[in-house]
Amino acid sequence: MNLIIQKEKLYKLQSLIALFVLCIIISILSDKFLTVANGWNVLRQISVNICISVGMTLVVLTAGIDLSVGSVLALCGAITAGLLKNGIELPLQNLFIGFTLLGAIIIGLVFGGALGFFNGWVITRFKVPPFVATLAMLTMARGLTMLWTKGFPISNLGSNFDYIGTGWFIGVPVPVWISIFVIIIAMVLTTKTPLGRYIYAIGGNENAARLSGIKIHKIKLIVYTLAGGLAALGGLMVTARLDSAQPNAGTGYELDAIAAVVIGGTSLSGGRGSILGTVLGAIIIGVLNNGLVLLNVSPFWQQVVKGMVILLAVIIDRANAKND
Amino acid sequence: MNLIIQKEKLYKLQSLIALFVLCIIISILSDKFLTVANGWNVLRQISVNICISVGMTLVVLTAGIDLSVGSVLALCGAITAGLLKNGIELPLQNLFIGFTLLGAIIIGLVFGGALGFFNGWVITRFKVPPFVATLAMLTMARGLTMLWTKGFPISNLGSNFDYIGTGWFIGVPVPVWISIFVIIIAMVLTTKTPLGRYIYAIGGNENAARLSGIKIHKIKLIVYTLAGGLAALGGLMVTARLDSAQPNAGTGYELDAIAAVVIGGTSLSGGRGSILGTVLGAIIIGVLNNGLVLLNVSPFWQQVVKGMVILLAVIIDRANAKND
Amino acid sequence: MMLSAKNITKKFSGVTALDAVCIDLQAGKVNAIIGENGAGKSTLMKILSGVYTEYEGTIYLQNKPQKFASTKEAENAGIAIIHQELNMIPYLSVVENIFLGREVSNAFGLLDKAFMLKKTQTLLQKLRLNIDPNTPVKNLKVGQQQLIEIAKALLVDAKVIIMDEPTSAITGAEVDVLFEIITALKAEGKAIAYISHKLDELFKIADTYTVLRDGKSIESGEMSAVTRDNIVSKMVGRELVMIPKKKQEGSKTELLRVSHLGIKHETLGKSDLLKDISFVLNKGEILGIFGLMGAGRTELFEAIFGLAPRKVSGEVLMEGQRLHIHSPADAVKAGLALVSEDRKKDGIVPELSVKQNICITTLPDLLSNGVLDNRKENNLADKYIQELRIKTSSSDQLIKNLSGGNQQKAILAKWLATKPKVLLLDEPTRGIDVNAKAEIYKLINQLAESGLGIIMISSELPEIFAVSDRVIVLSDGKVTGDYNINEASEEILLKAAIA
Amino acid sequence: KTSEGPKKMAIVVSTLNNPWFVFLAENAAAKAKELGYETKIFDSQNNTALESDHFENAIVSGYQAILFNPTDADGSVVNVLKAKDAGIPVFCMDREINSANAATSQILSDSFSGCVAIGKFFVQQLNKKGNYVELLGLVGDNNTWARSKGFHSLVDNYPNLKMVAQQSADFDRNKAMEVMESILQAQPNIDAVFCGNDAMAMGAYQALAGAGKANKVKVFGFDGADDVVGAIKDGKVAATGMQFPKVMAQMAAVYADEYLKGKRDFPAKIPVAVELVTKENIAHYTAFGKK
Ligand SMILES: Nc1ncnc2c1ncn2[C@@H]1O[C@H](COP(=O)(O)OP(=O)(O)OP(=O)(O)O)[C@@H](O)[C@H]1O
Ligand SMILES: Nc1ncnc2c1ncn2[C@@H]1O[C@H](COP(=O)(O)OP(=O)(O)OP(=O)(O)O)[C@@H](O)[C@H]1O
Ligand SMILES: O[C@@H]1[C@H](O)[C@H](O)CO[C@H]1O
Ligand SMILES: [Mg+2]
Ligand SMILES: [Mg+2]
Repeated sequence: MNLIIQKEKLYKLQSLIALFVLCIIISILSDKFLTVANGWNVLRQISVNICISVGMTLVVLTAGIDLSVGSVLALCGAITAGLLKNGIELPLQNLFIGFTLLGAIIIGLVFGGALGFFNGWVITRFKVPPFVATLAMLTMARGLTMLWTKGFPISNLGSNFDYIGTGWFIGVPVPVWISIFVIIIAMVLTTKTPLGRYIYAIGGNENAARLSGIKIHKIKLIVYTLAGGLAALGGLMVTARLDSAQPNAGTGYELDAIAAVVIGGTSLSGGRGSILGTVLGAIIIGVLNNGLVLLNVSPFWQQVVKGMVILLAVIIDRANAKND
Repeated sequence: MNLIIQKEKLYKLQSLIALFVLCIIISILSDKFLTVANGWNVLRQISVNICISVGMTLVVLTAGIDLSVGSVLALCGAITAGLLKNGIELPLQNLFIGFTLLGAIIIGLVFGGALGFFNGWVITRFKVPPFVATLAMLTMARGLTMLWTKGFPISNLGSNFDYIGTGWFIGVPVPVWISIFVIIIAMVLTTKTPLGRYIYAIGGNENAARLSGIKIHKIKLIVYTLAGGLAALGGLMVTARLDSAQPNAGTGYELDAIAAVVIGGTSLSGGRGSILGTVLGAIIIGVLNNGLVLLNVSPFWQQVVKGMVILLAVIIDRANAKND
Repeated sequence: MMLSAKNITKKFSGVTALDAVCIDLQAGKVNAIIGENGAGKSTLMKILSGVYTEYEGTIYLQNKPQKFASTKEAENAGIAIIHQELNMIPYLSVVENIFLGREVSNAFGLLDKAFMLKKTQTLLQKLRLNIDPNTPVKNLKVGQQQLIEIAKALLVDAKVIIMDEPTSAITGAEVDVLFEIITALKAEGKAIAYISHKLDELFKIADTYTVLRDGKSIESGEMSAVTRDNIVSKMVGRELVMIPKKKQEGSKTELLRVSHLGIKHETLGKSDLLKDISFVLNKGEILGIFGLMGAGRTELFEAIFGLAPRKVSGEVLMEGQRLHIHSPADAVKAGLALVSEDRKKDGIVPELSVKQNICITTLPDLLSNGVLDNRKENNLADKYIQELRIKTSSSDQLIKNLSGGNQQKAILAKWLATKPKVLLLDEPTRGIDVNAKAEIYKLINQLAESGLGIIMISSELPEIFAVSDRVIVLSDGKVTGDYNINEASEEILLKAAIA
Repeated sequence: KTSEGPKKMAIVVSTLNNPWFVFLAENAAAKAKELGYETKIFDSQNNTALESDHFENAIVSGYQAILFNPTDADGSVVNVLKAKDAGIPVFCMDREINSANAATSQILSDSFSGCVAIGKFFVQQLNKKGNYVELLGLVGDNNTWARSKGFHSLVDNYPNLKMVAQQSADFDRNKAMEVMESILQAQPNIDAVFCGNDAMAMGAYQALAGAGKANKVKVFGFDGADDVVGAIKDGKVAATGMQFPKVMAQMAAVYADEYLKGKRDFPAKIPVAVELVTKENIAHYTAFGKK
């Protein structure tokens, strides 16, 4: 663990300063900020963004981008919710298939992976730029969500499912456990495995990576599949939290995720960055959202302040980064 | 003119094929498609996207991106509308300043340019990645729009203003004139002026451009300023067309603009592409939106079909592109 | 015979890069592949190493026909290659780059970093490269990166090792180390394919040769049976006349004066990159700058050209006037021009045409009625394409499709168009074949005769002697020698360079 | 001209990204179909410019009437006038446009008055004193403000009712939950939450439940959505303003049909009252309507 963190030192430091300054300012302005309850609050709230952003980090490290995460989240959440609640009826065969909790969850996750795989396939097989391929998926997955839900939320999913979103385990909220788990896996993957090395290599110099015998297409397929699967995981968490799959869930989440990735110091041109940086980026955004509400900043001003803080955070970041 | 078009030949061809195929399919399925009235419809509908996408093309050619265009559009439209309708009251001095139509329009455009300049300044001065700088501006400008409008539309702007959005001039809708004008200027700029050449050079190899004595910062400032100004122009057109400035106008327009740019064959990594390509990209999107409606595709399926068609268009495009 | 390739033909969208080429690589020998820029050497090597999988003809490895579907397959069959271009992942460390694609993992599938680190340290020692294996390679000099490429190839237990211009960015001591290693590899019975434009090296290290010209194999034989002139005429297809430099009395009119120039290191406490550099360049003079890798020569140009403005002290005067240069734009305005050492990174704009690259520095002069005048652009480009004999199908050809030497000439053209007073050349012939080299030397001399002042950095002593009127030597950021070319000898310069 | 081709009605709604409007649109379409029309639903995605495109496209494609849920009271006027000029009648549903004679008839849900009614009940439930939170919808949406103003027009008359936080949650359930969680940190002692729609009411309720405050804090919504009707039954939500999208949609379709058959005298405005739904009268209601 210690070793992993050391490796990432390079990238994380500056965002840490930005986060620190932010926390100090908010805690001076509000005495409610630095409480345990609020801490869990913030962590629980960012857990969905963390899942998505971790997947996004992998994609961005290969110099790609995934705009479809928000819609994939909605679709997979809705699929799991729909299976759980209504099962599948095959009217012709007069057949009804019911799903166990685990079954519905696995299908949701696998479906997310499959959508991600489709992204990767389009990108590698047809050389469609990731921006376009995933933009098309953004649109398609949202349409499919509407078709699947017919535009209505799927609610009351049973008491076991909501544990994923609202439960506690050894004093820590379950979504936080999930995100910790995702973070650790992703950190091991990026820093300790050949796959992780290849992800950095592809983003750093795709040509050189190819010449080194790395199977670019395979790695990219894996990465987009993971991003899709993580978006689906986020979808399960959102759905479980609300005990309801909302057809318009996740709208705009791609921008939040990319913001977390970039604030965390990962370069959009690939090859440079870290999971830990992204996690810090997500925390910065989460603390900011929380702080603005704690301080009861008027909704009109909120967006202005949020934009300015993000800008400042990144400027602090760049100013402290010695070499570009 | 002929010469300009020739210069752009390289890039435009493939998208043209995609557009052609699309038009043929739609006109087989609907006899309303190939009518004069519908033609003007499509052109008028895409004119705002064309203005924005042209600005976006310039930015993308320098290897940048501008996510703020939608919010800048809303803010500048609202500013012009507000000045036109209410003027400015300075309660302390007990002063009221009224604005002529031209005055209000110019201020709106200049404000758009200024917001764009701010983007460029943050990007060049603090080395903030364009994605983040303009993402922050997206948020801030939307917040400012809310503050300026207090969340309410500003309507009934007087009969002269709406001419920009709904008038006809020599048998052609005014917005179409405006977009033709923008396209021609931008084509001359990109293919016939030093500035245009520098834009390509910066996107193609920023280092080499700097070493050749090109003032990178200056060019980028100009480009982002133009993108902001063109977004403001789009804002005027939207506002005039509805005779009303909507606080949430332009939401998501950045993605439409980027889609037009990329479908038109401009590379997101800069240095390659053309205005004409972008125009074709915008037409493809416009025809698609129009066609889906004419064919009575249900709104939920529309999104699915739209995503698929965009994907196909780009795949056709890439398949025909010989190199890269 | 370790490896032989029979009748290899390779076409790139119309261009025939290789036309029924045959080549043999013998075990325990260094086989030189010789040819002009664009002759097809690298293309052939890429076929042998599995980079290009579509071609005609057959490759026999130890007499068995082979068809590699990927670089990995070639590597597994025992073929390692050091590519001509550096293939580094800039943000990954030295270890990570060396083991890229052949990582060692433990039983849990996790990277065995300790093992890889140790192995890397041994390799670096072998190459006498004194760097931290954990530094990102982007922080290394080009020459050091080239050594890392060599290390990568040594890691594989190969039967055939292909070296495509391994010495284009290294000199002196590093080349000696490489040759030691090559000698050891020979003794182990490996077949080595060796490509270089430095003919002297070939005579030193190669046993056999094959000449390629315009994609065809012209001749093969024993290196000991040919002379330098033989080889050159086979490469070029005709005799090459080297015009010796006219020893002229350079004028004594001062053009550029650099006085007490210094650059602080970015990191506090580290010693300065340049220390108190002073020299004078006269009109019509060619000043050579010699030094070993990392001596600070490139930094000197960067300081003069406004690329490191904040850390620079001292002053630069042009014709007696103090210059205030804070950016390359200022430098260009002051009449300076810089041909930088990394063509790909700092020279060409690959997606623009030859014409557009040539015109990029003087666009404001090419306007009519406020817009760019196509005719003026064509005239300017055509003028230089003729004058410098740039080989290109048309001025509208994308510059990235030109051979290295011709790209270099186009870059020179873009600077000549600005009518500079002083031309700064940083390793102007790196990776360029003898013929093109001779042309570039001729050009440099002509330019000087027309009154330009030229400063040329070179790591190749023959080049220094071929063109310079005067030479200064840098070592560790200081001037350690300043000689008239007549008083200098290889020995003197080398001694100053290691001072 | 009506004799040629199929009879077609266009249904243009402000957004389908919200089940309430999906319900409205589908009921309008169903009724029109029942009356023998082909129908198509257009989604304006809360964007008046896109709505404008839809009108233009609907006009050239030969729709004979438009059942319309406007995106904006002012911004949509031009669009309606365009249809009027083309001789196509427009019937507004749920939301108003600010023009007396552009639309043939407007069948409207009265958000302002509905929220006055909710406000009255709110005051009564809180006994005229206490701290409360308001969750606004999208700040750029006019329904947001119609509801907020209706509510405050009444509640602000009671000085002991203090609004301790006012935040936007964009009509979104998840956002409402998160915003409420944060508000609860800053304002642990509140007595009520007033939400601009039912999705936010459900989100707010879940945040309260998560914080163990569901019994102490009363939640008020607006819409009459499925989840909230259930929640009122269970005593989780105190009240909502029931709108009648089905009634409005069907009425619009019937009017359009009558228009095309020759009738011309339609009332310019038909207000459809928003009814206060509480545990008392919940038995009479179902999602988006009366039983
Ligand atoms: N990917 C490519 N597409 C098109 N043409 C190519 C490509 N690669 C090489 N060529 C052409 O093939 C020919 C041979 O190129 P190659 O790189 O093998 O030359 P070389 O002998 O290695 O030259 P140098 O000494 O400059 O390295 C040249 O004319 C070159 O322009
Ligand atoms: N990016 C960098 N990071 C760290 N040190 C650097 C960097 N660039 C240059 N240096 C150091 O600056 C000194 C001078 O480098 P410079 O490039 O001027 O050398 P040079 O004489 O031109 O060598 P070369 O022949 O390799 O170009 C060297 O000690 C080098 O290690
Ligand atoms: O009545 C609808 C719904 O309440 C929706 O939640 C917001 O917009 C209103 O018009
Ligand atoms: Mg080569
Ligand atoms: Mg150098």
